[in-house]
Amino acid sequence: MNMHSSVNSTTAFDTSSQSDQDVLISLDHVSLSFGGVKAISDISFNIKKGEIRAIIGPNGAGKTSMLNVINGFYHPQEGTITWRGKVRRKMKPYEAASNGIARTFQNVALFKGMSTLDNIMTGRGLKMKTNFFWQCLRVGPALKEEIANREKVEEIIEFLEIQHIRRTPVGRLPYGLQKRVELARALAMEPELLLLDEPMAGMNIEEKTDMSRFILDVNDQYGTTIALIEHDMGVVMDLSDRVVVLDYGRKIADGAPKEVQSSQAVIDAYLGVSH
Amino acid sequence: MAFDLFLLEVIVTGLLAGVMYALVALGFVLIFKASGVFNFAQGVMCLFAALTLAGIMEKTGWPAWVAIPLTIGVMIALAWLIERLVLRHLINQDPIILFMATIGLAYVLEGSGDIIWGSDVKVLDIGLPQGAVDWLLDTHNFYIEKLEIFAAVIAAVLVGVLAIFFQKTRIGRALRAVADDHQAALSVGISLRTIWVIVWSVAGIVALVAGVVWGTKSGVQFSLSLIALKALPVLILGGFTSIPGAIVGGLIIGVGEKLAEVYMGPLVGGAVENWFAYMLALAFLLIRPQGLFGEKIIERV
Amino acid sequence: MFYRETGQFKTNYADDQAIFPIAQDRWGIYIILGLAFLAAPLIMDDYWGNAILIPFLIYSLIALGLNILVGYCGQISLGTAAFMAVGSYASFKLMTSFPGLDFTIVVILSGLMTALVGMMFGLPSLRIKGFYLAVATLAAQFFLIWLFNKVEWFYNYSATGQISAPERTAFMFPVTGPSASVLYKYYFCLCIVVITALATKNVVRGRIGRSWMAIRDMDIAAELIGVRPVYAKLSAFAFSSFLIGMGGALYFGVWLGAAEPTEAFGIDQSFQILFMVIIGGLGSILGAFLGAGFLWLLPIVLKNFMVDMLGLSTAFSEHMQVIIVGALIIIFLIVEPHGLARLWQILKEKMRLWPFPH
Amino acid sequence: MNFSKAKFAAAILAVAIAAPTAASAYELTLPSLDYRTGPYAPGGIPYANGYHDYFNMLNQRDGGINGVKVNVIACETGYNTKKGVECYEKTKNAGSGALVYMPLSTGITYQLIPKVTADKIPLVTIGYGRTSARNGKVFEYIFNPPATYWDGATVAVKHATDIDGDLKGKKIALVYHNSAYGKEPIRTLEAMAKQRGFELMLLPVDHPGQEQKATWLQIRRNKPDWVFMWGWGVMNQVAIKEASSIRFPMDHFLGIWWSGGENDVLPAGAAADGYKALAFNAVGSDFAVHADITKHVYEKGVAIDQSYAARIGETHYNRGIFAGVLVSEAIKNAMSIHNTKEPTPAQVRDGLEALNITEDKWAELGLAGFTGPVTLSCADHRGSSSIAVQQWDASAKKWNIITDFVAPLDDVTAPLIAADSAAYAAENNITPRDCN
Repeated sequence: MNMHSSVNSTTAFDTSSQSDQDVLISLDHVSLSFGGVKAISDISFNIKKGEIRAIIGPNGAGKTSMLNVINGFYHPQEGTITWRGKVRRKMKPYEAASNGIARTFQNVALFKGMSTLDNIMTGRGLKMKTNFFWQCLRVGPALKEEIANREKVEEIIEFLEIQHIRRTPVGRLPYGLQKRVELARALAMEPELLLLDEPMAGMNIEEKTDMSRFILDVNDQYGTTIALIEHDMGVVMDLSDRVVVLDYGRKIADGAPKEVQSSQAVIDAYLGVSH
Repeated sequence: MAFDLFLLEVIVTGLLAGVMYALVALGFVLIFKASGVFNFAQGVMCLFAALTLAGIMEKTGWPAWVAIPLTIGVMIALAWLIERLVLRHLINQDPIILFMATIGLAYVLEGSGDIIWGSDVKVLDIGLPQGAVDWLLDTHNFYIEKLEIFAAVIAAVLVGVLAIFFQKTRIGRALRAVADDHQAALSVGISLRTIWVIVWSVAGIVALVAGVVWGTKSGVQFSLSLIALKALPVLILGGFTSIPGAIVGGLIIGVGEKLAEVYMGPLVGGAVENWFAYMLALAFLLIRPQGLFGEKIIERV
Repeated sequence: MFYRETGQFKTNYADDQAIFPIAQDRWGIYIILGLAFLAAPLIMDDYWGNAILIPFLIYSLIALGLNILVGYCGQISLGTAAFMAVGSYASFKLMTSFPGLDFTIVVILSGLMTALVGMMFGLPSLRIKGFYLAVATLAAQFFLIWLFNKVEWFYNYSATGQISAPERTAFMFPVTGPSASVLYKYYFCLCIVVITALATKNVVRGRIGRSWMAIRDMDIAAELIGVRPVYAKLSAFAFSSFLIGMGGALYFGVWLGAAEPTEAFGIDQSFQILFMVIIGGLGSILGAFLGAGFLWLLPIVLKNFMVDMLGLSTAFSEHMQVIIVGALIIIFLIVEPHGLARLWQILKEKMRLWPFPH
Repeated sequence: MNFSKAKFAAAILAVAIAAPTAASAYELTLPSLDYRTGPYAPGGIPYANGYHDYFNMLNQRDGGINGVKVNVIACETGYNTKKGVECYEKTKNAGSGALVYMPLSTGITYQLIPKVTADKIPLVTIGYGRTSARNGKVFEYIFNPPATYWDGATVAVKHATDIDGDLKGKKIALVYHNSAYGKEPIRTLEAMAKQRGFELMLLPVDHPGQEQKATWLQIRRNKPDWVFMWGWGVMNQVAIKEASSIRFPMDHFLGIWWSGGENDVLPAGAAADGYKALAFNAVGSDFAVHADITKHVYEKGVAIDQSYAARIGETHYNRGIFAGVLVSEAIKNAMSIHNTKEPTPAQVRDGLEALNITEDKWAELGLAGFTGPVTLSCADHRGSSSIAVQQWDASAKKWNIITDFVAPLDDVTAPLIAADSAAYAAENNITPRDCN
């Protein structure tokens, strides 16, 4: 635990020194609605390269919608999204994926009929190029590619300490492990930006500790930028460099964890003060 | 103006044919609504019910008003047996597995119906009106079939009764609850098993109605089980869970295919109505992927 | 004989990813292939060939094709027979238009033709999901059969719309037509089935297979990790139709020798193959073979047993056979809901642990 | 796993799957591809019973044919071509070897034509099958006495002419089962339409044909003078009802012989009164053969379908007897030509080509007035043909033959047959044999 807090404090310290050139993605005046119901209204914020950015807020605040907008699953009616300095046009989810955005899901969205290994290998799909013909034969380039990617996957398996469940169909795994496999699958894509939707929901303390460690390690070792939604304030405060707070689809605070924590608007939102 | 009258005749005939398809589709909808199972055996159940009725009347010479309650009894007993021997052992399984079970069931019913009652054509006459409506044909040269008007009346009554059953009775409300949530239904205090027996009984009785109407039209024999094929596009179009959907879907398919066969058929060599029904349903679904009566799907993750 | 992995260590990923990583499985396959290639000819006569083994192989191939679509990619199809018909008519037109063409090439070209048609009818899958998708393949079923029945060019303007296969050779051996030896026909089908089954196994173990299963298990998540639904679904439709089309060419050319569209490719044929896939086991190569065996061989065994050994009347036996097959389906489901292939897998897992189950 | 148990199971399986082994004593082995199940069972049952009962009667009454016992082997096809092929392969070496095949299905016939030709077993199709097989020079082993669908079409037109006079400017609708069977008469009718100046309207009905509203609406709109029907199964019953509902004159509604069974008209009740169908044999059980069948088969309780006793004499049943007579006479011929008691299939082929059943011969066989003479030859595998029209009397529940047995118009069909059989010969590299 000590190590974690030290990591945390150094990164938190770095936040102030980061410049605008490091912005990976920025959302400007984004609004999204479903048949008249506003899910997100006029939100602007950015995520910088290499940081851990938390999105928090009460239930129904539009957090998951926010992630869905980022990886192209929902298309906002208004506003612009700038990805790596370029304004992004309407993007399909798989395009977002090939642009280096990976994510995990609030309710585990693993491929239930497949083993852990296959689930993670699926995450390598974008890195594999051999055509149908070679795949039928599974010799030459196809086999070489399969083995090269398998090695990569084994690295991740080792990294996340899930060697023992390599061959188990994911449907049979306990919840905590499923979450970990999902993280592994996202990491297999070698993403630039990793979106984590409540990575620790429903976990016990021990599992949460493990998961926090993995998230920090990912950020640290691979330099992956991470945006995460989490309800556990302790975790958020410990992990993140900057926090954005949403409520009823609006941004009510944005800044370093400490600042946000003391913001009156945030306290009101969490205590349920009427608007 | 004779041409327009003929067009009207085609449309009316199509609507009535659609009702006939909807009668078959209703049985599918009932079971799908309550248990999420696509009951492949529904067509064979129509055959089995009609065979039983015709068989009883032929072997014993009893009148329809004795034979029909008896047949209803048989269908209820059958529902009880199906629950007892099949469904009970498959609680909490995936829909695809229950679908497979209904395939097996269809085989069993098909074989046993023929063993019990024989494979020959049976004449089914319980006194339903048949033939053209004479005065319309005489005075306006307009042709409608009495049996089909009768079928429309039956369908209306059936839908009415089912609506009352689902809205006003405790069991009916429980059934609707089951459709939404199995747990919730259990908490109302009705066991899933009872519900299954009831649903399958009702579907059996609906199968009897469809079997009687179609059997009167064509005689009762193996081919009767194939009318399920006519219900398929109706189901897909109307949605598997909606009773009004089955009716409206039936009407659309009926009119569509009759118009296609009469006006387009001669140009391309005829026999287009079967595939036209599916093309029509396909076109509808491409515009509304959730079906006619389904709610718009908002995908979430 | 013990069924164990113990002591079989893999020292590289290539071995670990081998097609049958467990030695006993490998031996089992060798034995079956040995029997199929060496022992079957010993008992081969017209009955075993034309009525039992050749149809079994062809149905296995077609079920394999459908399993890719339904079992691996999760897209329901009720139009299998129509795609078989595409393969059959393609092979008929190729055989009659290019008499010198080797039948192997005819089969492959027929498969490719079917793959194209399959992709066309797969397009709606990009918009319509779940059981509603059945409508697209049903439209194919009824429309294509109507087309083959109506357009005279497809059946070379014969008086009745029947097509019959002329004699053609594969690698110099005649495999179609009435005088082709049943042994050649058998070997021809066996080779095609073995090769395609291996290729299929390879595909489903690789990137493309995983993208199909990802779409099947959770299409949204699949798309979000970079699987393009267009490619995944259409490639599944294409490959599935390719196998079904090849199966159709064999079905018509090698097995039946003559066909008329409404009867040989009716919707009940589509259902029969779907049942084979479901009962055998969705998403399993072995399942395709088990399902084909169950629904093609078992009725014949039952029928012969009741008619020839018990001396029951043919009609009664037929009805009884239908009842028994139906009852067996239900019983298997109650014992093991996920198909025969899963039953086999569970048996193997038990054997692996035997005699210490815990 | 208990190994011996597995072995036992495997043995059972092997026995059960394998074809029956050859019997020791010679028997005249006649496989019968029946269909008593499936959608077309109501048509298949009476025919199969007739065929079985006839040989059963010969065995009981005469001890077989010329003293050699007949062994009819039933095999269930369900009108399904795949099962038909399985039945063929299963039965062709059964007993002393199959002598003749009668598939009672156009689909199965087409499957078997190449197979029986290769195996040299005669295939006899009574009033169905491939019309151009009449050309015995090309189709050595295929026979289609006493009438083909093309013959039926000519007689139907002839009947219409007999009733209405000149057909010029009239309209005839063909309502047909949308399959190879139903499409058979189209070319003949087209040729005759050109020749005689009537208009032909084609109305296909898809299997199974329970819903024909659109078809009959078109008939209502176009008001054809005649409706011909090539239907099978439930399609027949529905069509007859629809015709009567739209008040189409039933005596101008004429079905092919397969649309003329009792099962086709009974479900329609009184509506079917006056409906006509072609026939190549008489109906009813007033023949000596039927008395013999009742006495030697049903009363002894050895019939294949004992419950059928009251229904013998139905149209399709008598067709089964017709088939039985042709086969038994062919076998007798084979025995006398080749001077053997144990004819081979090829010898039976010779017997079929020598078939000459005159009216006297029919009477001698206990079927006086049953049908016209049947005479086949090497070149002509249909032979002499006689077709009548029967009409349904709904109140008496009885078919009545209302015309004489007349010959079809060969001048119409001969060129079509020549063309089609030549095409077949070319496609299959057959050199027509010399019949002199």
